[in-house]
This record gives sequence, C-alpha cells and structure tokens, in this order.
Amino acid sequence: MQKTKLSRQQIANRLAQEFQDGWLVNLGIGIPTLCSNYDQGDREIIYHSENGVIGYGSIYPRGDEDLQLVNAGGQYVSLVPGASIVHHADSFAIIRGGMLDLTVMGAYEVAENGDFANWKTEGRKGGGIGGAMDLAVGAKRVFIAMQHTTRDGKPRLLKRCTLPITAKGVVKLIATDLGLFEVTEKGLLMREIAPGHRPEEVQSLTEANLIIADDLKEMEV
Amino acid sequence: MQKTKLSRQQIANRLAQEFQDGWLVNLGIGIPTLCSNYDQGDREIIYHSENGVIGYGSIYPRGDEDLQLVNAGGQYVSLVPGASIVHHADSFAIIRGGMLDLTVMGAYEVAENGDFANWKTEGRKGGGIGGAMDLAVGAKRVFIAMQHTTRDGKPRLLKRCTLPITAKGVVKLIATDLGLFEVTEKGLLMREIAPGHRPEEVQSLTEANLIIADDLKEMEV
Amino acid sequence: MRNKVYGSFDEVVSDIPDGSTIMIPGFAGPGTPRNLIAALLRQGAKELTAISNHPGAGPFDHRMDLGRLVEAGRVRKVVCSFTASPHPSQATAFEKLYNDGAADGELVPQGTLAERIRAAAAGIGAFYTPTGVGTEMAEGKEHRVMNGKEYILEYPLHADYAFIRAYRSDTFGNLQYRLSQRNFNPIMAMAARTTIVEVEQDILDLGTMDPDQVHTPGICVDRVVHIPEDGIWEEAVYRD
Amino acid sequence: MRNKVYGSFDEVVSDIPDGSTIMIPGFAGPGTPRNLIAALLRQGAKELTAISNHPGAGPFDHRMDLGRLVEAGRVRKVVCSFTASPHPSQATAFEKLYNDGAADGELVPQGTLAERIRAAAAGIGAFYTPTGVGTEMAEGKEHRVMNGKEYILEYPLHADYAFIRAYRSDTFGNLQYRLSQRNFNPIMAMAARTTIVEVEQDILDLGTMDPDQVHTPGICVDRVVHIPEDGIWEEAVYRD
Repeated sequence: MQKTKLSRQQIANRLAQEFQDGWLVNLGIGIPTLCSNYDQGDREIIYHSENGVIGYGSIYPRGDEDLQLVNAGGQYVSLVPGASIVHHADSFAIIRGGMLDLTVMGAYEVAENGDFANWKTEGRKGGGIGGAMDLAVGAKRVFIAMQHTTRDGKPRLLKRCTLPITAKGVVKLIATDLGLFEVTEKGLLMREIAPGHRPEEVQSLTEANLIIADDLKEMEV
Repeated sequence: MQKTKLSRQQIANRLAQEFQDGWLVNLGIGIPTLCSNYDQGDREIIYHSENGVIGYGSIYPRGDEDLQLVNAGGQYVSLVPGASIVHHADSFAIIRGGMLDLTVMGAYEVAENGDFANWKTEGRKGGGIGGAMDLAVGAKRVFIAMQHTTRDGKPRLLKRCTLPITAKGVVKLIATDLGLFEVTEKGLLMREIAPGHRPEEVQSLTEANLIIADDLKEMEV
Repeated sequence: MRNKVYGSFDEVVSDIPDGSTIMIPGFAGPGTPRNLIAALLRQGAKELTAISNHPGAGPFDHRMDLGRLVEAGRVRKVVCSFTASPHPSQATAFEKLYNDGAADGELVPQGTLAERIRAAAAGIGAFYTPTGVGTEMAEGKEHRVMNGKEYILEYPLHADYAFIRAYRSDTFGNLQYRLSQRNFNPIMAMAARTTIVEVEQDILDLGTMDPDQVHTPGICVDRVVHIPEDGIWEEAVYRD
Repeated sequence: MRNKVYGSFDEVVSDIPDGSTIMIPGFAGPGTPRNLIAALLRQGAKELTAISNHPGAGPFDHRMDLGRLVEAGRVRKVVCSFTASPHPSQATAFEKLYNDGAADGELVPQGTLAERIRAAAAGIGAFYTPTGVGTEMAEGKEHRVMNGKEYILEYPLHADYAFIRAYRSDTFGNLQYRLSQRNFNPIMAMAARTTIVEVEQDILDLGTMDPDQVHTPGICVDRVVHIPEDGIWEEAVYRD
C-alpha cells in the first residue's frame, strides 16, 4: 500500500461524508469551503455562508462566476434552487441563535479537550477572527479541517492550545491529511488513518495522546 | 362668531399644519391617524406606521381598501409612490433609533411638564401600551391630539398626571377641540383658541395654568 | 431541498402539547394565522402561553384569532402590549379572564416585545432599551445609565411554536409577505423552535422564488399548508 | 418623495470632515462602495475612523477599497474582524501601520460587529452576547451568566457616515442589493447619521419599486449617485 497523505480536497471530502441529510452547514475559509464541492448524492446539505448566503453549491469554474456571489472564502459559488439571501445581522442571528447543525472551520491548533485556536498566530499583533468565534459558540457541532502539522512539522493536535483560543471545548471531529479524529471524554480518538501510515507515525506527529479505535480504518482517498 | 369646538378631523388637521416639509411622522391610533387625510399641498410628509408601513397616505373609502394594508389604528390606507415595508423589529429600530421627526399620539392626560399618560385608565387592571412608550422615547418630537376634557367634563391638561405616565417630559405641542397648546419651560402656552371661545372658558376646563399667547389666534376650522 | 408542504391544518398542529408557548403574529388583521388558530382550537391543546402583540378580540369582532383560544379557556398566559383594550367598549376575551385572575398577562411595550422576540432569534442574552424608563414598566427592572441616557434591561422571549401567515411560499418554506401582513411574522418565524405556516397563494416550485426577495429563509420554517378555498381569508373590518 | 440623486461622487463626499467615522460594507468584494472610497481618497479627509469587516487589502489586491485610504495615511483607526490577515502573505496595508503603531485597531468578532452596528441603528444601549466568552476578546468586558450560559456585554457602534453599494435605487433612495452584495449594507445604511449610496443600475422612477421588495427604506438614505460607465465596477479576483 502506497503511503499517501490526503489532499486539501480529500480532507474536505472526508468531513463532508459525515454530514447528515437535511443539515444546515456553515463552511469557513480555507479547506472547509471545499466541502461544497463534494457530491452528497441523495443527501441534501444546505450550505450557509457567514455573509448571508443560504443554499449555495460548488465553487464556480473561472469565467462562469457571478461577481456578486461569494462564499466565506471569497470564492465564487453557485446557488441551489431554494436559496435565499439575508443581511449580515440576520446571518449571525442564524448562527448565534443556534440554527446551524454544523460549522466546519480551519485551525492552527486543536486540543484534546476540544479547545481550538484559529485567529491569532505566534508573535503577531492583532488577529483575524472573522466569524469564527460566533460560529464556534452558535453551531450545534464544530468540525475542524486542517493540516496535521505546521510547515515545519510541528504538531497541531495538542494537549492544550498554546495560541489564544477561539472557543472552549467545542470541537467534535477533526480531519487532517493523516487521519480522522474524534474528541471524546477520554481524549482524542483516532478513527481513521491515511493510507499506508502506521498509528505510531501519526502519534509521533501529534502532541495529544491518541486513543486508537478498535476498528481503525484506512481512509479511502 | 359662532362658538365651535373642533371635530376630530379638525384637531388632526391643526397638528398636520405644523408638520415640516420632509418630516418622517408616525401617527398613533385615534385622532392622530386622521392627520394623513390632511392635504399638505407642496409639503411632503412621509407617514410611518408602527406595523412597518413607511409612506402611506389617506384612509381608503370603504370598498376600495386593500385588506393587507392597515395603519396603526387598523384603518385601511393607501400607499404613496416610494413606499416601503419593513418587519416589526425594523419598524421599532427606526422608532427607537431616532429616525422619526415626530410622533403624534392620543392621550388621557398631559401635564404642563410634558409628561403624558395614554396607556392605563383609572381602576382598570392592565393596560394598552402598543407602541406608545417606544415612540415617546424614540421620536425627536411628541405632539398630542386629544379631546380637551373627559366625557364628564373633567380636565385632561393637568399640573401633574394622575394616571401612570407613558413617558416623562416629552410632549411639545397639544391640539384639542378647544385650542392649540405648547409645552414651554414656563408652562402651558395657549397659542390658539377654538372659534367663539374666551380664554377664561378654556382655563376653567384646564387644571394646568394656561399662559395666554400675546398673539392668541382663533383657530381656522 | 426538502418538501415541507402538508395537506391539512389539523395535521400540522396535531403534535402541539398542552403547556406549549406559541408566537402568534398579526396586527389589526393582516398577518394573523387564522387557519392555524382554528386548527389548534379543534385540536384541544390547553394551558398555552401566547406571545402576541394583541391578546385577540372579544365579542365585538367575529374573526378567528387568539381571542377564540382565550375564550375557550385554553390560554394560561398572554405576553402582549395590550392586557386591556384602549376602549372599554372593546374589552377583549382575555381582558375579562385577566381581570378575574383566570388568565395571566405580561404587559410589554410593543417595540420591546418585537426586540425580545428578535433577541431570542439572534441568541442575544439580554439588551438595554430606553423604552419604558420612568414608567411603571420599568419597576423592578435593572437600570443603567450609558452616555447620559437611562436604559432598562430586557430579556429574550423564546417559544416552542410560531404560527405564521404568509402570502407566498415555495416547497422548502421560503416565504414572502404582502404589505402590512409582514409585521411580526419574520421575527417570530426565526425565533420559535418549530415554525408552522399558512400560505395564501399556490405553493411555488423550488427555484422559482428570487433568492434576493425572500423575506423569511426556508431554513426557519418547518411546516407549510396552503389555505384552501374554503379556508379562513382576511375580511374587512372598519374602524373609525 | 424628495429626489436624492446627485450627479457626481466628488459632490456627495465633499463635506465629509477630518475625524469622521465612516462605515464601509463589503465582504470579499461584493458590496464594497469602491466609487465612494475613490472619491474620498481624492477629497482628502484624514484622521478617519473606519468601521468595516475587513480593513481593506494590501499590495496583493489592486482593487479600490478601504486599504487605499489606509495606505494613504488617512485612517486613524479601523474597527474590524481582521486586524491581521489569516495569511502573512496577504498582509494588509492596515496591518503594517497597526504593527508600527501608526494606526489604531479594534478587533471585533464578525457577528458582534454586525450586532453592534444593528444595535446603533435600533437605539439599543448595549447587549449580552455569548460570542468570545473564554477568549482574549472577553478580557476586561462585563460578564453575566443567564440561564446557565455565560455572556459578555457589548456596546453599539455609531457612525457619522455610511458608504453603501447597491444594485438598484429609486430617486428617493429605496434600495435593493443583489446576492452576497447585501452583507453589511442594510444595517450600516440604517445605523449611520448620513448614508451615501453608489448604485449600479439606472435610477428608478418613484413608485416603480415594489414596496414589499425594498431592502433598505429610502428614509435611511441621504444621497444617491449612479455609477457611470467609466466608474469602478466589480471585477473577478480568484482565491484558492
């Protein structure tokens, strides 16, 4: 078996497979917005974007885009039949009011207690919060899509976050280029692993102690 | 000169004459809603109703009404070109946010200090506030249109309100069937008087001390 | 997107339990969900709390509204801006029960009522409003002066159900209202846990309503029923 | 109703004084009032405070936005949800000045930003939100637990001017937006003391816009300018 890390789109696809029929899902900037490219078949997922777009679909090919229609990442998207538009205060009313079944976000760090950090990096003044803090407290579930390590190979799945957090104890599921991880009361459960990798390899790139699922699966890519 | 009291429509007309070109004006239930029947000639007044109608006109003749379009008093009204509709929270955002140049309301009592009472009557449990308290604190000016006395002939322009007040010190101008009164720092100034009436007659039906304007005019009816 | 269209009013209110809190919009007629109220009257749920600008009419107005549920003794409490009518001649069904202590009332200025409903929809924990300062409405409430202006603290109003009257809907429940029918409908539709709608026009196919012209997004709507020809339609009531 | 249509962008921004607070909508492009920003750049007002989701681009994006005013040293402070860009490769003009202490920043979560703007429009004195609890954003803020949930207190954001980008307007300033162009535009148009609009389509005659389909009532609008053919239009920028 060839040793393979998941691509950005594959990370997005893996999380998209977890979406349940009828869910209202917010996709954040970065890998998460790629989730709307995944073909859900018979399942119907309604994508919400913080800028007030309710019911968008795949990212548009260049040249075919509508310049007035972007997702949270500023990418041009399509609308699905039944879509609607609201203004920013109503969009965040929907978020804060608890209507989202799920939000998918990127992160710099996730801790085994479900804390995560995605708005401020080491040594920089200021930060970029966007809608992350509202989404993290408002949505029924928070999933994270991220690279398993920094570019320098440092772990991002930690015992405790080192960066200023975005919200406390809200993360439920994490997909990285190396696996799929569930935040449980006992710690971080590795449910799936990237093709050709051994659990010890993944653990060596992870600060948090990984619990290996009894039925650990190899990810389909 | 024949002794004449103003009709409800005449009371409304007298206040409507005070409206300034371009004003955004809310009309409350009762005599105030009759103001939109007054022909403002070249002046343009935009009427706002608490139920979210912005830009309505005269009350519709029976049979011609649109059943989906009422003013604050539940009367069927016309729309003027340039009208728009908002929902109740936005309508009261406009009120509370300070966009109204004027609100005209009815009252049970008005005091010489500008307090007024229009939501709870003597000896009744509960009350009917409607939008009155929001309008009273939100609008730039409050005018009152009312009968000068109760049906039993008791004064309603008082030194101090006896009923629970709607708001403190906000009333600027009052039109009754007997005159036009301005709330000033020195007290209640009678600027105009109903045709054929003497100031002493009006004072005898008024608890507050009336200051008689040097240029007291007889009202045109 | 999921088809939320049901065939009858009785069906869409069948599961509403005793003790529910229900938001009921409408302002002097337009926007009142008369068919859903009639269905709930048939259904029998009791001990209800209603959140509504007005507690519904009394004997002076024959139209189907919240007043009929109150008259039938099915409403425990009404949160509204009129616990008494402005004119004693138009005393409501609620007012009589309220005076006798047979029903509870919470009197709220209309703008505060709208804002409390909107706060529930928006996940806001509480807000400071200037409305009511210096009046009986402010008694017992937390006061605060900010930038020289006095405010009182008000809390959100949540509900189990909202009954909604709309002009148009598509099969997913994207809604449009017509003229002053809009009033409390959009904010109540967003605030309640379950939102049930009666619709005047024929239900539209998905994708035929302009996304820019949706007043209430379908994600806020759970059940939709088209008003049949023999349903309850708005009718003229004249007021001086 | 009054005709609010002006002939040029220079004219409608001519009276904006130094030290003004200006709301600037837009989200990743759509809804950004580029022509008004360009006019203000020509006009010369300085010591500005901007309220905007994003402080505008840097050298990596050539489009006319708030970043140009910042680059030109005309902005004293930005209230926004990005005082630093997510990617250092896309460092904004503001970020550089902010790091050097040459410009001030106030970092606000996006939903709190929207709600603070809406609170200003609605005359709300302050509100409790759960957003940011347990993070650096909550430090120094008043906390309160209600129904077992923790909230922090946030205050309204007022402004002297709002620059608005709309799709359609009539002569009175009733506005419609198209798709995600809407974003912050409706709430900023309601919140600012003076609201100035650039409009894409030909200005409509009074009475030709459906009252049910107005996104921003004309009573919230003060000045309207139609974008001429040689004006600044939206253009494609692709992001991975």
